[in-house]
Amino acid sequence: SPNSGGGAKDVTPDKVPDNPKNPVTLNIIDVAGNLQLTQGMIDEFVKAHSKVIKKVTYTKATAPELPGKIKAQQSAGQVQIGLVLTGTDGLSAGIDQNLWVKTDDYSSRIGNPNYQAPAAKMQELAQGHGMELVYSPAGPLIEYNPQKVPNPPTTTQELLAWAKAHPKKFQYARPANSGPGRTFLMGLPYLLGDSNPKDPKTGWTKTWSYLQDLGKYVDYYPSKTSETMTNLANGSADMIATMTGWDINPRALGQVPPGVKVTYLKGMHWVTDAQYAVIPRGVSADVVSADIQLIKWMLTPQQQAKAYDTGYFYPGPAVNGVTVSMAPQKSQQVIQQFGRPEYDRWISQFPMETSLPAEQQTAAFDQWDRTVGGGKVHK
Amino acid sequence: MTTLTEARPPVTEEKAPRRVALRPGAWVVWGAVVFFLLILVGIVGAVVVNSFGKKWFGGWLPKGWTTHWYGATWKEFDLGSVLTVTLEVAIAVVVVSVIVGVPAAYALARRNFPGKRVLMVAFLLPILIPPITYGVPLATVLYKFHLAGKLSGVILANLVPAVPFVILVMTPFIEQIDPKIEAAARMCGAKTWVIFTRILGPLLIPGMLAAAILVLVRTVGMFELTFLTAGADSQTLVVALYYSVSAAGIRAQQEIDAMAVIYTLSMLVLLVVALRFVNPTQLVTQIKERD
Amino acid sequence: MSQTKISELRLDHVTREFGGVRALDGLDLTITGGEFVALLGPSGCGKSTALNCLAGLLPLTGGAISLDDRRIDGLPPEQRGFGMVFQNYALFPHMSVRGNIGFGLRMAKVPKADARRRVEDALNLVQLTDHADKFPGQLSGGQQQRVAIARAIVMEPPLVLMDEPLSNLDAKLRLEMRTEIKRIHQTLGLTTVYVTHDQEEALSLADRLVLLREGRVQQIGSPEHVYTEPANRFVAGFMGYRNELELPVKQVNEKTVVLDGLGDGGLTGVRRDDLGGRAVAAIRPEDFTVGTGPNATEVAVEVVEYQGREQAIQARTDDGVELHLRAGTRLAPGDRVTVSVPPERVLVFAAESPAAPEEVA
Amino acid sequence: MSQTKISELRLDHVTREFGGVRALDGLDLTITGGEFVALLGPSGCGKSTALNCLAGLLPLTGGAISLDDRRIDGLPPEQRGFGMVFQNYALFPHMSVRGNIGFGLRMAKVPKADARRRVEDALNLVQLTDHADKFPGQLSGGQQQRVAIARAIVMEPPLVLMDEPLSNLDAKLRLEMRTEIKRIHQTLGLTTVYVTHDQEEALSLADRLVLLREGRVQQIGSPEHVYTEPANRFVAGFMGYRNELELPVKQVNEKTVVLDGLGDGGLTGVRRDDLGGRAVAAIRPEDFTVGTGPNATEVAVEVVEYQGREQAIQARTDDGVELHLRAGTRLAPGDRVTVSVPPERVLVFAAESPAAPEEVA
Amino acid sequence: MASSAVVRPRIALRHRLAERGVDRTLLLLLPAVVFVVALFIYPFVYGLQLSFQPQPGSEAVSRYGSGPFADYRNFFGDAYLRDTIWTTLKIGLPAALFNVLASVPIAYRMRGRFRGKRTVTTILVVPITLGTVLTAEGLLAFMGPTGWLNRILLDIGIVDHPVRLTHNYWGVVFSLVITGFPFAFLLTLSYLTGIDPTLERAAATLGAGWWQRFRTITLPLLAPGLAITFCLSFVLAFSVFPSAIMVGEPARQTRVISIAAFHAAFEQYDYSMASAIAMIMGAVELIVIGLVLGWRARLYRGATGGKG
Ligand SMILES: Nc1ncnc2c1ncn2[C@@H]1O[C@H](COP(=O)(O)OP(=O)(O)OP(=O)(O)O)[C@@H](O)[C@H]1O
Ligand SMILES: Nc1ncnc2c1ncn2[C@@H]1O[C@H](COP(=O)(O)OP(=O)(O)OP(=O)(O)O)[C@@H](O)[C@H]1O
Ligand SMILES: [Mg+2]
Ligand SMILES: [Mg+2]
Repeated sequence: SPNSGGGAKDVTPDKVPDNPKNPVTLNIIDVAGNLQLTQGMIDEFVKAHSKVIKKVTYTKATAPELPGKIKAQQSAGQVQIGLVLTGTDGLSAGIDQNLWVKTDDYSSRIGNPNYQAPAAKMQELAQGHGMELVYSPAGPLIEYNPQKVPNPPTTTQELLAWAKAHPKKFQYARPANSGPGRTFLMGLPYLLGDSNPKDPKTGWTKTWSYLQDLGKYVDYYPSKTSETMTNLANGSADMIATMTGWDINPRALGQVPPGVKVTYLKGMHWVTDAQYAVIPRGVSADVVSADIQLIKWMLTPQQQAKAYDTGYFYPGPAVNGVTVSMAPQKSQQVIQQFGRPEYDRWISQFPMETSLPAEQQTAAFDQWDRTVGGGKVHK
Repeated sequence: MTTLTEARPPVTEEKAPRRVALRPGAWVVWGAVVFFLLILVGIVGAVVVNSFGKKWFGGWLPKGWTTHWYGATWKEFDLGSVLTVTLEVAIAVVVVSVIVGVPAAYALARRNFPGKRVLMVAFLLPILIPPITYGVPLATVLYKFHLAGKLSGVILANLVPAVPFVILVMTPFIEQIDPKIEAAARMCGAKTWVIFTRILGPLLIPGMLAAAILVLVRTVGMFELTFLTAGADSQTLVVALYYSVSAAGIRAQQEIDAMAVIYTLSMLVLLVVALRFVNPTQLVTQIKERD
Repeated sequence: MSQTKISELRLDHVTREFGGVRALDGLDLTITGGEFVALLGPSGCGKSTALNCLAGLLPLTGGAISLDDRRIDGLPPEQRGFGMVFQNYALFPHMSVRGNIGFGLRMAKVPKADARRRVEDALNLVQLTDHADKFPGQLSGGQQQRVAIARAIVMEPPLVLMDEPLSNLDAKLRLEMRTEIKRIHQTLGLTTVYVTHDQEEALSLADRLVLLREGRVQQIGSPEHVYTEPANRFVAGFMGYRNELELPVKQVNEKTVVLDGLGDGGLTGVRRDDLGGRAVAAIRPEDFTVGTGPNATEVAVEVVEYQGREQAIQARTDDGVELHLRAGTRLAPGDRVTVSVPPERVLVFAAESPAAPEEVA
Repeated sequence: MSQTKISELRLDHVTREFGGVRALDGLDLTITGGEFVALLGPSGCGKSTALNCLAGLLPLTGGAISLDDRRIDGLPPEQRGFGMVFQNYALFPHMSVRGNIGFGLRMAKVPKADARRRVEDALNLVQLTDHADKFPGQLSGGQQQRVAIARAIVMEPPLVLMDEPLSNLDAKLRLEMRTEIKRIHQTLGLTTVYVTHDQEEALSLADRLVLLREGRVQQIGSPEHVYTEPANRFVAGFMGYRNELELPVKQVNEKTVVLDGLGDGGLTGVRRDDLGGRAVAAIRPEDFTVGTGPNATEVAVEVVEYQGREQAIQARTDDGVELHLRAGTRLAPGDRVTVSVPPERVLVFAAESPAAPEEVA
Repeated sequence: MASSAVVRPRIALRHRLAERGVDRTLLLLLPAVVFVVALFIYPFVYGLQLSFQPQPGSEAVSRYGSGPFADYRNFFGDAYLRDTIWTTLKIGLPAALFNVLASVPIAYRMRGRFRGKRTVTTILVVPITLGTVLTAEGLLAFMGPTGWLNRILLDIGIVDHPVRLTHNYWGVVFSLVITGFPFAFLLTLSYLTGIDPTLERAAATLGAGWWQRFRTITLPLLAPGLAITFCLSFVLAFSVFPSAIMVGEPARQTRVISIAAFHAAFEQYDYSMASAIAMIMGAVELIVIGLVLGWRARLYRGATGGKG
């Protein structure tokens, strides 16, 4: 059946040695773009612990196809992927299908990471089957071109009014394919005061009708966030949905003019995001052992500081006590130049909400596709 | 010898009026071709320009030029080895699928036998059914026999749609060839294998070339099956490309474009090499057209 | 592939149907090694079909073919090792003339140098040395046909099947090629089955003629036998007895018969069948002589065709019987002449005897 | 398409090259309406090329073709409205026999009923009514060829080009088809250009013969003219003067010449060229008679070929000269006989006169 | 004679089989059949039976119970899903038809010999190498609201607002044409050159103009190849996925059936529903292709050149 780990045989924790008998070759697969933040940590670990890991290979892939691949390997009793770096989507798909090793069994060896409070909440999503590596409060934020929008909206109603006054100039990408898109979607119930922001099917009446109203003035929904950025840059859109990382990093990359501004809407709740390390079931005891050591290493503050990166997943570190000043020189410089001081204020100021569990997210995307993105057909 | 020539006025040196002026139909066709090519240049040009651009916030051209993006993707995905793998996979799939597919197409083209329809459907299905359905169980089978996770798995998996594809493309080609020519070869003592290599082979070259190019394109572009069966060192370009396009996270548009250009260039090299070796117009007709 | 000589090739009731229609209907024929057999018959009578069956290119619908008492009808063509000249040439369009001719030798893994020599010899034989590097598409019809001949002959196969191999050649070349084919046949001791529509060719080349009609054998015999003693009216008609005069029988003797209606004394001829009330007299145009003699009759010349030293004449008796004859002297339409024909040159068949069909189904 | 009759078709120095080689080299020919012109020549001499140029299927490399003083060499084939029987038939493989024959009528938008009738007539003519629904791939060689003939003829085009249209038919059928072609030519008043390698066909059908060699015209004239007075040694050889005896000149008179080396008194013949030291005597095999007479010489019979009423004999004089002759009486190899030939049947050409080439480039 | 009489029945059977097309030639099918059976049939059957085992807790089960057809009933019961068939056909059929039909006249022109033919052929085939990603990116950049095309149109004054050519139906069709046309063209050209030009010449002497020659000779002989070309083009277009998302409007105008399958498989992780959708997809394609191949079976298929 598709929902079992197939022929995967778990190694029991007592079989897992503290150190691998032989140094392992670790195949790491990244389905979240996480390596951008963590590859430095891993490489450093390998350099420092060649007895544990003699070589890492990196594979990059998209999240949706990952479970299929792991399942194929597990059913065949031939698991070759040693560690998976994933976002919440891949994480929960794997939990649903029982693909991941229960990391809780190894909590004594990993120790208790000193997660920041909102990050600790995100760790709960892993249900003991993975370790959170990086964390970001994400969004929803509104990014705009100050030359075209001198007075940015401050509330959802103002946003709607602005969009009406400037048709086709507000954009957000299709939530299923876009971080800012989905953050905007998941943040709206809080902004609008919907009955149950955790239940898109029944609790989001205001959100859905708001999005439908807004949709009247939206030209189209790009299928990639970067396209909204391009449009903002070339002037075919003046205001778009964004989140912290998508604000800082593209400007650092030169995708978006440095002068664009970011604002929030009144009643803002952060919808937090995180990325995890998970171990596929069926790997050998040696690999589990190496994984555990690696994860532990990555959760130390010194390593976590690398997660500031170039603002890609701003701020990035999931544990307490990591400051920008601990980050590599380049990170510090980028954050200095493109970061926004107000973020720290906003992060401490607004409440944090975990993003929806995968199942609800899917339901929300489906609903959005049907009623907002595809709604025009049925009207 | 009086009969040899008859009295006649001297031959006029004026050239006969030749059919040089194109008919309206031709103008329309060539016009459409040119239009298509212009659009094409625009599309490819936009991507290429962007991939070399520093920043492009609207306007005709980017502000500043750089090759940084190529270096970045190359490093990030270790494209050197990815390209090698891609090439190996593509060539292996093309060669095997042609070797397996052409004889089968031959049998289908030349014989009418009971059960042919069923067989045709069986050959059609791998092309019709999306890999979503059979990809995972296929990968399971391949992992079970320790074929997946390396080059062989990627090749085998990609052969599943490739072989039927070759069969389908080649059948009409083989039907076009006069069986008498084969009969003549047999009378010269040629066995089936020789008939394939010496007689049908050369005559089918345009067809095989077309099939090979199309299989190549499909293989290089086949994401699902490759991904499901690839190991860390058997990734192909398309996996990297899809990652950069649709994986979560932020990456520079120019980097995606750079990767797309690399993808296209590598395919283009294969295509041009292929077209150098054989012309997609049949040898036979070519000779006939010489008169 | 056996390059050894054949001692006997036997066709037992070989039958081939196309969608229910029998193109070849129970052909029984035994060919001994070194024989030159010609298949003759009207267009569509099954000659090519017979060759194809022999070659193994068409599966039989019935019957058996054995070579030296070994059944071979199950063998694929390439294992029979016969050579064949196809009626439509079937040259390999992608190979040069040289390549076409050398193909079989390459298949037989004949050493390079040897093969080259044999190809050059064959090219020479068919007078195509100058065209050796052309492709079939660049050759004239006759040149293509010669390539087809060379391709089959260069292999020196124990049995050669030739399907109208000279049909597209001019008279002079045909004569030369005919001589060559005969010479090769004899020097190499090949066995040859040869389809032709040219009687002269058949008569001069073959040891034995096989006459087919609608897939069925009509007569098998030596050229002379078939020529002078056609088995039936059809064979007679086909072998050049162009005048087939259906006349009432006047008097039947043991060997001869007298028919009514041509000349005053009737037409005396050789009896070939049991006769009913009406009979058919078959006479070759060239057996008539202008002038009195046996079976003399007066005719009016209607059509004169120039044919060099001779003329082909179409004439009519006063009774309205049309005659074809040949005359060395100049005649013109309208002339009245007396013609005669020796009785032994007049073959008389029963009117019901199978006729050379107007239409061959 | 002009269905009107042609009054004059003129070929001015028509030339066609294939990669530098002239397949047709300055053909000058004027064909008047209703004429039946036969192109003759050895294989590869450019006959098909000439027809293709006329039909507009091959662009000319040089020269001009005019129809009734209108240049037509720029016109595409479909606008010339000529009919053509292709040497390789070129039947449409996807159409039935009926479909093939009716194709041109459909193109010309002939009313359905009329077209059907004409197709049936044509089918009848070529004796294929029973095969009308078969596809070309299901026909025998001769049947295909007849479809090709019917397809061209059914259109009744003002000019028909036929490229060896009867080459794959048996003698009897060929004779019938020949008669039909002639009849159609006459009743419809068509103009016909006909390629054949069958001399008899050419002689009996054509009003005028054109002899080609390596793309160049050798002689144009009436059948009788070409037959009896070949313009040069090549034409003679091609027209059946199979004996070409190169002998020293003994004595040259105004009209005749005496050559040394055959018989005691030498060989007397008709002088056709200015002569040097050696000359070539061209003699037809059938012009020899067995027995004494003029130019008598004694020969030893070497090869005897059965050819029905006659035999083809290869014999040798005591001087070693090889002779081809025909004999009505039975001879056997080794026999010694005296043969003779009338001087007016011996044509003497200069030895340098163009010979019938062993090899046609 | 005695010995041959014994073996006669066996051989006769062989002949009878040969007459029905069963002979050793069929062995050539073996590798391909083994291949398909070994690597495809099992996975396919697995997927097929999966589609009859609706996933517990899925939407299909909640609506239609856990019967074997729940997923299918769910698909056809939900207009949003059901309509994807129509949407896909609306994109796939015209695109495939256009590609095939457009490639015919161009290939027809390319048959003759002219200078630069090889170059033109190559250039026309090149877009095949672009891949969906470059095509999509290029379309977005070139035909987007601020792309070169719209700039040119605006500068010339043909339009006064940028025309929307991407993120809608047309965007996907363009991308299918750009990648699909060379594909169809390459095949058509190759099939076309297999036809003996003599046949057209023969038709010309019978008074057929170029159009008639094309219609009555070339086209019928090309048709079997065109049928295959169309089938393959159609399959490609019907399974359009990345470009439907990247340059289309994936929630609406270009919500093609593979998006629905993808959604089921990779977002809802409901593999049985995904299998069901994929099977439906295959069935729809099979119907279209079945029609085309059925028509093809009635055409003349055979040698298209040579004597006779
Ligand atoms: N594939 C086929 N399907 C149906 N009928 C066929 C097929 N092939 C041949 N025939 C028929 O079988 C008969 C014999 O054909 P075959 O080719 O043997 O004749 P042939 O004696 O060689 O005649 P020709 O002298 O004209 O070449 C013909 O009437 C022909 O129409
Ligand atoms: N496409 C071509 N390329 C090169 N040479 C050619 C081509 N077509 C014909 N030729 C040559 O031109 C010469 C004349 O050919 P053509 O077909 O006119 O001969 P033909 O007189 O019809 O001979 P046949 O009686 O054998 O049919 C031949 O030597 C032939 O090899
Ligand atoms: Mg035949
Ligand atoms: Mg010719």
